[in-house]
Amino acid sequence: MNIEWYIVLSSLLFAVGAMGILIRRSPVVILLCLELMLNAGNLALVAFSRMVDNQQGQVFAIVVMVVAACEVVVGLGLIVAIFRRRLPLDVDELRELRG
Amino acid sequence: MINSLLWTPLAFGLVGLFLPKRFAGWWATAGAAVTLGLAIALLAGFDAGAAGLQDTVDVNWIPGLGVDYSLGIDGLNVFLVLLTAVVWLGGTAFAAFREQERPHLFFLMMLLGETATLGAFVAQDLLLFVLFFDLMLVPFYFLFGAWGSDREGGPTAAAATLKMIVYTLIGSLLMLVGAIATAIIAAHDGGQITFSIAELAKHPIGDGSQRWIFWFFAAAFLVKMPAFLLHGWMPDAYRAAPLPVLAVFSGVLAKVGAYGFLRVVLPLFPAATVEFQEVVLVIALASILYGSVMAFTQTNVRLIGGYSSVAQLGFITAGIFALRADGADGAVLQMVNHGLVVAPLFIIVAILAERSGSEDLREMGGMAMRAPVLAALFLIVTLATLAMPGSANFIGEFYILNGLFQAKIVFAFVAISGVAMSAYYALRLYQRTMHNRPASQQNNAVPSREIGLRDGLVLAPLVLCILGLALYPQLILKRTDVSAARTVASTCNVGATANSVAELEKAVKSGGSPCPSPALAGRLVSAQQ
Amino acid sequence: MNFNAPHIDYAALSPVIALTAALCVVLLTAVFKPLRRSAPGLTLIALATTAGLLIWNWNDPTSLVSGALRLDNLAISISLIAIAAAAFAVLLSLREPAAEQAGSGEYHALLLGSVLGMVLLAQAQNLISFFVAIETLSIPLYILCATNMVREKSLESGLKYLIVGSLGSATLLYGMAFLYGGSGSTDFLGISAGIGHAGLLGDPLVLVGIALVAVGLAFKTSIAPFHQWTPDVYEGAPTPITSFMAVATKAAAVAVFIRFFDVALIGEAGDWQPALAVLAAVTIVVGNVGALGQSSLKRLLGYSGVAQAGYVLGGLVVASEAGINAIVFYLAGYLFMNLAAFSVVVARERESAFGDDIRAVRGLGAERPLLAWPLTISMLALAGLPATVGFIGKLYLIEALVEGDYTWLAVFIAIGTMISLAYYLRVVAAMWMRPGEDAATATPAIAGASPEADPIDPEASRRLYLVGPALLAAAATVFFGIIPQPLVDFAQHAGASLF
Amino acid sequence: MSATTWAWLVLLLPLLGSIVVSLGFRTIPARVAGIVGTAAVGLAFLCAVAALVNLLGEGAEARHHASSLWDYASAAGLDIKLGIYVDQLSVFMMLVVTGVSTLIHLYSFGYMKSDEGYHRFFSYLNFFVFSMLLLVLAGNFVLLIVGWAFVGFASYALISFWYRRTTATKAGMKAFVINVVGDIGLVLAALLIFRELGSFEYGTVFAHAPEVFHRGGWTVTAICLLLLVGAFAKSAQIPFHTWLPDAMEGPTPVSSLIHAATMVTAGVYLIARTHVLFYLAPTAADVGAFVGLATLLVAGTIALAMTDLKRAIAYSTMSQIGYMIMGVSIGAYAQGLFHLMTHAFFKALLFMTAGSIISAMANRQDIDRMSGFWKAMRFTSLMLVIGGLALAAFPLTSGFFSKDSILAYAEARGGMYTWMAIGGYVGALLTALYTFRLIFRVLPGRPCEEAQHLIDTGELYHGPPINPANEELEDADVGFPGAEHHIAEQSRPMAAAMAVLAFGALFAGLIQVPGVDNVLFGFLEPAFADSPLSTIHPTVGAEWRGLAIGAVISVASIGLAWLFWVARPELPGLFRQRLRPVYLLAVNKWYFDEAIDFLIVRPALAIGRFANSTFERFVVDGLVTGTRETVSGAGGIVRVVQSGFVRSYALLLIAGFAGLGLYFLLSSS
Amino acid sequence: MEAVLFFLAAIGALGGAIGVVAMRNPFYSVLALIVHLFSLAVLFLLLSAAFVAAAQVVVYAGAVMVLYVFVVAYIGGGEESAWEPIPGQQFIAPLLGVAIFVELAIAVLASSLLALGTDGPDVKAGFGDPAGIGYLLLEKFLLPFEASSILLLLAAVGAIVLASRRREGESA
Repeated sequence: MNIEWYIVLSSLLFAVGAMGILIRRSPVVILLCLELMLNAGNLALVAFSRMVDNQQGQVFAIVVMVVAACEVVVGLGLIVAIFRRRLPLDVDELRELRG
Repeated sequence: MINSLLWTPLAFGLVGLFLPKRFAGWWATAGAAVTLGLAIALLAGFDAGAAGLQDTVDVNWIPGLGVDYSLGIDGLNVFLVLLTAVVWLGGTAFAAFREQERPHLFFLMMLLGETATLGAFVAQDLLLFVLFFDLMLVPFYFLFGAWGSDREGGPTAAAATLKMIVYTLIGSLLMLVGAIATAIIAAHDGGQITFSIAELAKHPIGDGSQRWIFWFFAAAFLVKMPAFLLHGWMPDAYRAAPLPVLAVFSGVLAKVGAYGFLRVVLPLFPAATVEFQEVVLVIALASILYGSVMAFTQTNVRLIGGYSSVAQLGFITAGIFALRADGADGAVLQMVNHGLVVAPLFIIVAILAERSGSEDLREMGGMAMRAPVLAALFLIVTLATLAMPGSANFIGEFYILNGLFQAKIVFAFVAISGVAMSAYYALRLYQRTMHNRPASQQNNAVPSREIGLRDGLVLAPLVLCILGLALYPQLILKRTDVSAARTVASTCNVGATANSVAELEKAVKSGGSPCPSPALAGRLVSAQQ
Repeated sequence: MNFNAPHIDYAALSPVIALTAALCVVLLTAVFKPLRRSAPGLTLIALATTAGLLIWNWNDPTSLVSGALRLDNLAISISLIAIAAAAFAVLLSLREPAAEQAGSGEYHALLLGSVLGMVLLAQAQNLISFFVAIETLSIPLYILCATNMVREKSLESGLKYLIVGSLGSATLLYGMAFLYGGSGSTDFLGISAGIGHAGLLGDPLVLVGIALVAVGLAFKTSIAPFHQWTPDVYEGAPTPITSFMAVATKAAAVAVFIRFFDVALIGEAGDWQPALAVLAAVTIVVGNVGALGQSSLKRLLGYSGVAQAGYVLGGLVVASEAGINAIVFYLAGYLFMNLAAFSVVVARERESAFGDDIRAVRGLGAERPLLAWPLTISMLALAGLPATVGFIGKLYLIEALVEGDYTWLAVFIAIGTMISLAYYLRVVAAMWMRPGEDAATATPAIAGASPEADPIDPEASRRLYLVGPALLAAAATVFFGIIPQPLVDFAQHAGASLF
Repeated sequence: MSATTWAWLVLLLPLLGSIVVSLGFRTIPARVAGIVGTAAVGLAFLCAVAALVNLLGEGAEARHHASSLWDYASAAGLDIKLGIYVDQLSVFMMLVVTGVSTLIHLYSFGYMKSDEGYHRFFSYLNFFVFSMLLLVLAGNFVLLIVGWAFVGFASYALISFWYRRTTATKAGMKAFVINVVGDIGLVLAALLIFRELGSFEYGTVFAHAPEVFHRGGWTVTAICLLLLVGAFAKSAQIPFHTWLPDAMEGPTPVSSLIHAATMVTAGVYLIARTHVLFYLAPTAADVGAFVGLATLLVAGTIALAMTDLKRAIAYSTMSQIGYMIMGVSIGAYAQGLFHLMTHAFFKALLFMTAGSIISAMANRQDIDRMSGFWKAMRFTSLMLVIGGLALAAFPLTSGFFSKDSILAYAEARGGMYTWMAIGGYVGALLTALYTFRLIFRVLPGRPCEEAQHLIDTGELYHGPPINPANEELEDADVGFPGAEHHIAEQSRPMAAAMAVLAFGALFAGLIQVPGVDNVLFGFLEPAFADSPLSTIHPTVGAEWRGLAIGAVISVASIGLAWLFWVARPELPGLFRQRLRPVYLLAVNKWYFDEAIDFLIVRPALAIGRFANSTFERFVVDGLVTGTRETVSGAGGIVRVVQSGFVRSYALLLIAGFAGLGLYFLLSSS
Repeated sequence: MEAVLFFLAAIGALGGAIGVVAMRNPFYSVLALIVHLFSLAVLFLLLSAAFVAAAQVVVYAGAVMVLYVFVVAYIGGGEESAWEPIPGQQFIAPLLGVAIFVELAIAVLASSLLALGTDGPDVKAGFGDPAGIGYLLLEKFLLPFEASSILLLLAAVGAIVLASRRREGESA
């Protein structure tokens, strides 16, 4: 199977994820979309590592997973904090800061 | 020597911060006086014959950037330094005689301003010049903004000042770029990068680069003067400024622009200078005419002073861009004269305003009745302002006109019409304030007192300077001649190294076309006899 | 397959190790009640040690841990800037409500974590360590921004920063993937070699990769149009954190920006230089005009930060040693100018009821000269007026730009500076040319936030840990404006390490 | 001591006087100030005499010396020294100026007694004398310009001496500005001379002019025309004359000194001084001559219609100067100067009498109100008559010889100049007519109220203090114009001064009687030897013929005047109706003021208003506000985009990436 | 065979992704993500990255997703309304999505990198197995490895700071 296919697929996923961030308003879902984008990156990394025949890409992918996990943790923490603060869980409602 | 001259004011200002409030003013005045003493000493040690820089200081300041801390005086700036010292002493003393709120800060800023201005005059390194040029703005920003007067129906002092600062910085920031560009372009074919004006003048950069860099510098200087169309900041700022400060500001700072042309533009961008001579001359003439017309339609006394300065600076610019030795001589002389005239003018305006409680011509009048001495001083100042023949101002204008006349006769004819108008607006100012009857009874109630001894002490010396120069303008011309001639001669890439008028003329004679012959005609005829 | 452990030069790695250790220690103080109060002190000590270790390594560039890091003067100088910023932040954080809520230990641990990220980032010369470092830098900041949980703005800024930030890192990551694919290597040197070797100079794959990476980095350095998080986050975050972010994040990100573009992608310079130049110009304009009508000082400084980033990017555009010198010099100067300003803002914020509104500094000149002077100096310096480090910095940048034949960008810097005067001097005017306002009129002014308003500390403007930093920074601003040579040398060593 | 040393003294003394008087305005008592002032000028006169004696001691050819104190402003090839030039011409002028000035100082000593600004008056007066002397003694054009401007200023200061009167200040301003225009003419001339000859020194210039210029060349013509501008402005010739009548706002002694005897004749001196150039520029010379003639006729007609005593005399002054200008322009240098001298005598005298009458009229100047002063003030009336006779060129008076010498020269030169001579005679007719119109309306008849009061009480009539020019009440508290000025009958100094002048007016002509003696011309002509025109000499016969014609005309027109204003007083009214347009023209001073106002003043002010209200606001400020608006507008946009929606930030971020990516894709190979 | 697998997995991944974006209810989105992750793991296997695939399943599908589910359960996954406050957002967003996809695709397809067109070289056995990765992590990438552990620690601390109940925290 050509590497191109993988890469194109990953860029498609990347685009989808980005689009999701743009149109979804629930912070949770936005986090999910971020996951999508990171995974797209992972797919590309792994595909490339296969292509150039060295495993650095895979290592990178693993590190990315860790990072993604961290972001998720922090993100969810924030969401909980916001929820506690009885603020709406809708990024569009959070616009005290502007101008 | 020159170092101490430069830093004395600031030093005094800083020390003054630690003195009790009521001494601050006197201390500052003392500082200005000491500076004046140093300046006079500098003049005493000045060798009139030489064209090169004298008692120079040259220290590597930022080797990393090729910036040096190099100072020096020659015929172009020695008297401007003196002028600065004199005018500042006057302004500071005048301010010290009056209650100032937050005196510490006020006088610190005054003296900081003096240091900055002196720095701009004596700096011989392009970047140092730019630095001081910008630095001048800071103290005046505070002085105008914090001690200035808001105008009802008009912008607040702060706003007016902001306008001024932004406006003048537009020029000087472009100038910064221009300066750096000059040095780097020069370095590209010279190796090590240097900002020393003298060095850069030795072999000017390519004509193409000169063109745009010229305008960057011109912008800075023309705004500073201010020249026609670029004077938008002037009316508001002048209305806002506290008068003692305005005296020094209008008396000295405007000259820095004109001086910049002589010190930087002519030697460094000769080709562009020659190329754009007419353009600048047109601007200068426009300033003369416009300034004069505005001056005789104003009713606010400050603005009469302000617009008359526009006209006067126009004359000076025209003199410089006649690109002749006599024009340049006249320009330098006129800078000093105008400074010596405008400063007392604004001080007098301050005194008048105190008496009539207004700065509107229509509110004034009849002052001379009870204040003959004030009237007499004011009269002398007025006559000098309108360049009455017999005053040094006349000699200045005469030299300028002569230069212009021999170089570009048509421009001379236009320029001279400004003289007639100046007669009208200057005399109008004098008459409407001093003569006729008091405008209204309410002002009659404010009796026209004679000026007190203190203000007299401030004014009289300035007026004496005017009279002294009127008797012997040669004092300045003699010392300026060679440097001016050399500067001008550099616009045809000759004589940049000449050290006497004689050498210059040799260089000029050999140096081909549109060169400013330092009035060769004169020499020829005297040869005939 | 036998395991051969990588050679580790512990001397050169010592700063990182020190920071890591300190991080754990500070974290422990959170656990043991008696040690609660000691966190700030420990943090300061840790930072000092790290700084010492860094300086100890001055002037002997070494690659670490099989090329993951490279400790050279550029890295050291940037790290030092970051550490200094952190130290200031620690001082400003004393009695900071945010710190109280988060718990002093956690708060400072996170701060140290972020610093660690920066130190790593400044040294990173491998895609993976690059990515990890930048996340180590960011994630603690996401948290710290939100730590003042009483205030809605704080949380909001945290969330915004997190979302947009992660989006940025995702983009960055994707770009890295492409570059990795193009070059087959994750080491910077390997990348530039690989690209050249595969004959992919100017290949769409690589170029789009560059675009993606550029976007990611531009986001971190808040280059327009990727700057929009900056004002919001700066305003929402606890002020000490803002001051830290404003300087340190920018510095670290710029460091890796330099390293990545001037080492890994130097071959493509011809392609990315113009693009970055345009971005710089846009940033300068956007930042400066954006700051014009702002009434919140933090927000104003945020926009000004954007503009400054634009200036700095200019130094990167020319891809020359002079450019890097200029950048390092400017960042160093920026450290002082900015911190002087922020220290005053913090002081006033705690003292007056106006928070960080510009009205909080009205009449400061008369009432609190010790605070007014630092703020004045920093404003004048940021505006690039002479006798301050700001002037020399601009001078340095412009010189580099003109030398690199980007004079038009230099003109943009000049124009931007003019615009910036309008808002910097507005602050100065407020201090010296307006009478002070009494707080009584203020409470309604920020009524919206009144329930969550931070406690007022009337003593704030006399607290040494607030006034001290302000004065110190201001003094440095003026000192290096008059005697810049030491800083110039500093910068030149940094620049020399890449070329 | 050499002539030049004396000359320097002449220059110095009035200056000293002025300084002393002005510095001591608080300490020195008024009388002393007056004495100091008068003495200074008197001594100056003696020194001038000494200089003359000195000069006469030398051969006619050697009678010119230059001397300079120091380099005034010599740089870049300009040679401007503080130097004087003494020759017959300047000595002659020196004598006239100092002489007449001494007398007028004497007169003022009495006349101004009650006036507040006594010190100020004398310091100004002395300063004027100094400036006038500087003007005539200057050794180069720059210094000439300086003197030129100084007298202009002195005249301004003295015109607006009573500066509480708006009319006075206005008049002063007018005079000053017009004089500055003249200065500009001179400056330009000087610059042009320097351009061609590279020097400002008289000696050099006049020596080299013939070599450099060829006769009738355009450059030299331009130079001379510019010089003429200066001369006209100063000597109140058309079209620069309008300031002179208004200048009568000044105290009467001022009118008699500056605006009759000395300053206004500076133009004559200038042309005489630069006769070398004028010889090389015949066209310019003719222009001068024609303008002189025109002025003399126009002013004559106006003087006929004036009802203001002083203004009438002022117009007569203009017309008399017209004679001189015409004379020196056509080459009658000595003759012109001769008339200058005699005119100084009788015109000064006339003004003095006018002053005396006016103070008797309590500052009223309207001749319609005057009559019967013969009975009231004998001495004054006598003086008036003497002055009038001399002015009307009554046979054997000074005016008789001087005026006719000019006309005779014109006739002798022939060509169109003959016509000028004829025009001159017409002018003579007018002169006699308006002179005696004044005399016949003031002296004879039943004494008017004021005169009667003087006869009855022997004291001056006191009306309410009003400004004669605009009839408005003056605040007398200020103390000037003084409560009362003196009349010759009651003040010895005034009488003395007038007597001396009267003597001059009667007999000064006798020093230059054709065929009898040749004192003056003999002295002056060597100074003009370098101009071929000075060799033209009418024959004695021709001169006497001219004198005869003059005599007839003068006597006849005096008779005519008698007929008009004594025998048949209704005639003038008749003429007024018949020749209404002519009358209107004359009484409105030929509408010169209106013309200038319309052509110059209004446009200038209009421009000023436009610049102020429109240009400044819309262009200059527009520049500023425009930029500001644009910038802050951009700021607005940025802030709107900063909407606070995190998703829109993300949007922009991705859009930014899309753009950047697109750029890179395009730039990829 | 491989192609079939690829397409099935691809469809799964893509479908999952779209599901995440499209589902109104966060809970369903999470589930969709899980689908996405599993199919991604398959793709990794196809790319002979066994260890990564394993990690994917364990770390994500295991740990992270559980976290998500908890949080969603905690805050209650309310449906989000379709109302769009930002003008033009929902039009521009898809366009941009397409745009970047096109750009990236072009970058890949137009690239002169030949290897892209291949299945990649045949890798020796053990490529991508735990041992290989492990060696890399402990040798070349020791530092990032350690750093990411610190990162995890920090994240944990952060989560505690943010989410833990606290005295002042409750003030509002």
